[in-house]
Amino acid sequence: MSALLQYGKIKYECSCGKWRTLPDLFFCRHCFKIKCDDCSCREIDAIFCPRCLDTSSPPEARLKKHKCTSCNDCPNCANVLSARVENEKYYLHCHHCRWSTRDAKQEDRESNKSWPTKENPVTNHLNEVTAYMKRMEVIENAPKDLKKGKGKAWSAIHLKDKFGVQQMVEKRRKAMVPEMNPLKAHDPTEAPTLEEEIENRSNVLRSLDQIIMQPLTNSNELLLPVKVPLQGRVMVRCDECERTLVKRDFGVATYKFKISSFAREFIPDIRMSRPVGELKIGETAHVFLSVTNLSSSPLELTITPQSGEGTIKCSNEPIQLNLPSSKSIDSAAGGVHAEQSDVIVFRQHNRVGLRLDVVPTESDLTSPVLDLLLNYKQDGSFSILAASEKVLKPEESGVDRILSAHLRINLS
Amino acid sequence: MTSREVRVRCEALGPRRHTAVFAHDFNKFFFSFLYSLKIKRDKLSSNTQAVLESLKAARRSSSGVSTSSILSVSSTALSQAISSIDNGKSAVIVEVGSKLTKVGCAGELNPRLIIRTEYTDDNGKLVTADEILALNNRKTASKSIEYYEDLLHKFLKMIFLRVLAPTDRPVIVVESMFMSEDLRKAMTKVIVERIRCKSLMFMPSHVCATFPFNTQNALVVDIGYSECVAVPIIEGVTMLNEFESARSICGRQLERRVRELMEKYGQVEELGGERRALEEADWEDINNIRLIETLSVSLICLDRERSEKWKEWEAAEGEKPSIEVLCEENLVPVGGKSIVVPSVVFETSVEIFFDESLNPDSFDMSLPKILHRLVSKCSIDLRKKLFPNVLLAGGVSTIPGLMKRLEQEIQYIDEKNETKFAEVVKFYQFSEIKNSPLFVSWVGASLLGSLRETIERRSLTLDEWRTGKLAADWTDMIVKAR
Amino acid sequence: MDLPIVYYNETEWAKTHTGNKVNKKHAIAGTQNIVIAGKTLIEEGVTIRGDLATVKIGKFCVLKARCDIRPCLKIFSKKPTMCNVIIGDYVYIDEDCIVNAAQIFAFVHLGARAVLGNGCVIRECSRVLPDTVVSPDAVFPPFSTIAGNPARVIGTEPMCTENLMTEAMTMYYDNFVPRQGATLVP
Amino acid sequence: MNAEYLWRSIVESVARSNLIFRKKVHIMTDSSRVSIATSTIVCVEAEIKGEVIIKEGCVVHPHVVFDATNGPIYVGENNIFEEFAVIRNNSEGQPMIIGDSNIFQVHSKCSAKYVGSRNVIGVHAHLEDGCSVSDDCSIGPKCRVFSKQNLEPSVAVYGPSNSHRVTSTPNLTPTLQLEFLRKILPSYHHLYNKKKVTAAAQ
Repeated sequence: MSALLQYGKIKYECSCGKWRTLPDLFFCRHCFKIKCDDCSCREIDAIFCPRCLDTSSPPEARLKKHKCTSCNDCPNCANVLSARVENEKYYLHCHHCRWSTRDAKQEDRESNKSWPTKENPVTNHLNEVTAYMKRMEVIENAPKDLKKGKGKAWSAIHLKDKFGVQQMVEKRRKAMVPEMNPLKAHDPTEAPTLEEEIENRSNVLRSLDQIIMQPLTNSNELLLPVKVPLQGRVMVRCDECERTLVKRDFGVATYKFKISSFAREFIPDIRMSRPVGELKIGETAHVFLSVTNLSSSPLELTITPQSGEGTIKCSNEPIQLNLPSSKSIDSAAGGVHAEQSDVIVFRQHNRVGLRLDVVPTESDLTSPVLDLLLNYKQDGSFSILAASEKVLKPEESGVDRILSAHLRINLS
Repeated sequence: MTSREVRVRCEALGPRRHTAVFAHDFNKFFFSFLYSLKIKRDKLSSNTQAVLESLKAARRSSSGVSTSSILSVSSTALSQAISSIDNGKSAVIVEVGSKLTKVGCAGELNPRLIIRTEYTDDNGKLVTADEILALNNRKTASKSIEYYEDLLHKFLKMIFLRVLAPTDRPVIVVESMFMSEDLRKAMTKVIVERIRCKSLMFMPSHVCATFPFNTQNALVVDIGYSECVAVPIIEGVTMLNEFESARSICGRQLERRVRELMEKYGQVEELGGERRALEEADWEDINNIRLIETLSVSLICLDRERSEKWKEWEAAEGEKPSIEVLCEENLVPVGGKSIVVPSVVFETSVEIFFDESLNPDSFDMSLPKILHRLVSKCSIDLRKKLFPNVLLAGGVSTIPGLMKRLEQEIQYIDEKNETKFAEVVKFYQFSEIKNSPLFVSWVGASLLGSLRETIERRSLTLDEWRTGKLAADWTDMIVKAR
Repeated sequence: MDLPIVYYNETEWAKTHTGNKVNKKHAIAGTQNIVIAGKTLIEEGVTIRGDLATVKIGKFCVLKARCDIRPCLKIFSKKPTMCNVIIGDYVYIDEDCIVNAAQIFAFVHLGARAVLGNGCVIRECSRVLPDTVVSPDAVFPPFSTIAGNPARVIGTEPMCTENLMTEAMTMYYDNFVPRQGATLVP
Repeated sequence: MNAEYLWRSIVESVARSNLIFRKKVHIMTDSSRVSIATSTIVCVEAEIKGEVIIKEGCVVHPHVVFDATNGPIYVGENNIFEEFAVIRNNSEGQPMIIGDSNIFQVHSKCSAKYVGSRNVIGVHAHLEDGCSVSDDCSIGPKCRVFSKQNLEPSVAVYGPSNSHRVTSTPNLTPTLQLEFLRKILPSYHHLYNKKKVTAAAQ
């Protein structure tokens, strides 16, 4: 949706120094910092199938090998395979490339639930190798425990030895170490001849995508429907104080949020209210901005244009504003104060229109960027500290804590 | 772990009924020891309860099991139950190749997801593997390290979050042994610090390739998309100073060769049926449907006699003699016309592995020569052990006929130099899965990943990283030795 | 960028009592089966095939020029039914969009010239980029950015899409002002 | 050579069936020789210019354009033309022949020489002039069949670069959808009947 409101033009600076658009930023109410998706860690709070949107718990997902049993993708063009019925028998059919399970010589089935996929033919062998490696691990770890054990037991060894307890522990430890029947190594075999390998290979070329979707099927076997991989639903957590910033509601298909601290509701949202006219060198051009306060507390803010390197020089001096919160019902002074009338274009309930004069120099024409610094104070309702903490550490979250946001507007 | 401590742990496990079942018999005691190690001490949550039932069901089914075999967990139901308990938080195995990336869960026998090493960033631009892994060679990496770290971060986050919850799982990255130090440090920083995984461990891909075959000595030849690295592994030890690598034997060069042959012999068949050479517009269509990549995946490798015939065919000027062809001409319909792929492309593209003259701009020798030089560098007693145990890994080595041709070429060089290394040339392969070289080193890492204690001991956690320690690496041995 | 003020002349537009503004040069058929929740803008050349099945459109939707809402054909056990189309609130459909979908949930933004296949479902807060072709019976989870032919999920939408869409759509509707007597409401 | 022979035999067979059809439906023909079968439903907003013959059981949604000024268009039975479909005959005098039980989806443009039967022409699909589509084909959305290109039976054209694929599953014939449309459409649209035909002739 940021496309329609063209949020791409205005970038805010996150606490980790990266420049992101406002909708992509979060605000941690505990450490009072702006967080972007790079400096917040993400976790999966639910595993669901993107097609039939049914959730599965982690162990159940692992048993299903993280693939949904009822939704299939077309092996040919990785598109939706929809089920079709013919005399009470189901077969899968792809609308896009009209591949169907009949091409894969699969006869129609009654239940549309679990279509066959190619099993790993070397499962038993690899399971034996796993078991063998586990036994090797137990052997390898045994002496280490012993060494660790002796260190502790040494101090009490004289007492224990008196009653021959140590030999009994040694005997038990020996029983624990399984005897070793080494697994026969998988012996190397003759190289297969070329004819063997390419007999009855279909002359329709198989692309790399089709191969990696089902690596187990060989080139002379037919492609089978591919099961849709499950997806994880993401929960965002601030990396400093490990508090959740954004958590979606129960149920996978909801778009509501149980916990949501978007930066939009804590930082004044600045947008250009009218497109900037054509920039000519030396002439002052007018930039019309609209500042909206979407937070739940009235803000006193000062906007000071910065003229650092590579940014357009703005001739306005810092602008003082105080914006009522969007929720407060008393309609603030509708009129425009006389003394700032040249800067303030319009004033709505929680929105103010500003006009900044900008004088582009030669170097700015290629990438005209206006740099603004925003310092604002809130009425203490931002922080979620317990009331007692607020009293103990006023400077932590109190009224006089000055928040600042640094932003760049691309005027091209 | 004195027995007193174990008894305490059993009582803490759950209601009295459980301890009564477990305590009275020694091997059951050992079994509960293994089981209690994995379950944390806190309350038995609902899904572990379900897992406990499945474990008991599995054990009941194998109740007539003798002491020793209880450890050689052969029945898959039991191993499934075991693996589903102890890998409540199983490791994530990632192998970031220069073309494909394999991701999956430890203990599983094939990767859960094989995707291309590229992604589209938020303004729709396709970020390819060269940019993601640009830190591999600092000379070509023009931008700052942070920029490449961001790309790597986005790519790894996209992989992890699509499949598994990485934050409380150990991560094993299968690396090629010659990954540059910067890329390794960047990857460690991204995985441990930015994605916050529990721990990180690097595994060399060549040793991993030997695990599924459970062999001690093998000549591992990893032919990837960007380079080919051959390393002998004797008695489980990687013989580092006898390694050989070649940049001209890889997927990228194969695609260059396919493109050359298509420019030379490729044709376009118009609707009317007449054929003309390829023009600019056709090349644009070819790039759209990635035809060159599809062709380079469906090549075949001929044996010596046929390749000689093809050489004469190409050398013959003017009218070409007819030649017996294994895979015929292929018509790829695209955009109204169809592109004719002659059989010379399918059959002779792989010759660049065996004939240096075809790669003008590289000094590397051909594949069989490299292997032969590698074996002759080895010490005398090991030479006999190498050629009977060749192991091909990497996506490019799935070309049909490559092993047979390699065997013939090696034996040809053997006679020429009168050395007797290669009387017997055999290959480690899973003949049922033709594509197994594509993910054989991933499977090895996954088998290793299912061993809980070894991973914990060897991997690097966040606080160790904070103290400046780097992930364990084979270069440490050399540094220590000096 | 705030949305510009768009003037329209009253003669070409019809205003219904629930605040919908419908351009007279539309090609809407079967108006009895079309239910619009109110404050929706339907520009000229829009086709809504209410004659085949009922079409429910939420409030504060915007259907730009020449887009086409058609019910989709579903064949359940031998009996074909034209199942009705349900479009949620605050949905923005750009020009030349062909919507054969079964259901488009709230806060969705369909790019220009996008073709939605027969019976596909787009969940909330998703965005379909211009020139995408969504294949039939496709289902896309919430917050997904959909692009390409055949359509794939290539990214995620910002998490606060719901607030953005409500704000944008209300602003779009408020700035859609008849020509004479245009009061200055930026 | 046999393509030419095949084409001529098709034209003769269609001409013969048109003659029989015209005798049966003589009341509907008029000077512009637009003749529509009685059971065909054509909405009034459809624009039909030039010599067009539509046989039994077809359904033509509103705003469909039949432009037969350059050459005649002969349409078979049980076809569905969804709205904004454009059927234009660009060849000089050559007849355009459309078989039966085809579906021309929304905004599909067809100026092919010959369209067989049981085809599905996708949304925004474009059949360039002079191409011929045989039976059981399906042209994907936004796909193109190039001029003078002949498609073998049961070919699917899909994807952004019109890749071809021979399929084994036939298209579903739209018989059920046709009955539904024939029942529904008359109650919502004025039908294109004789009065409109004569009006169009002036």
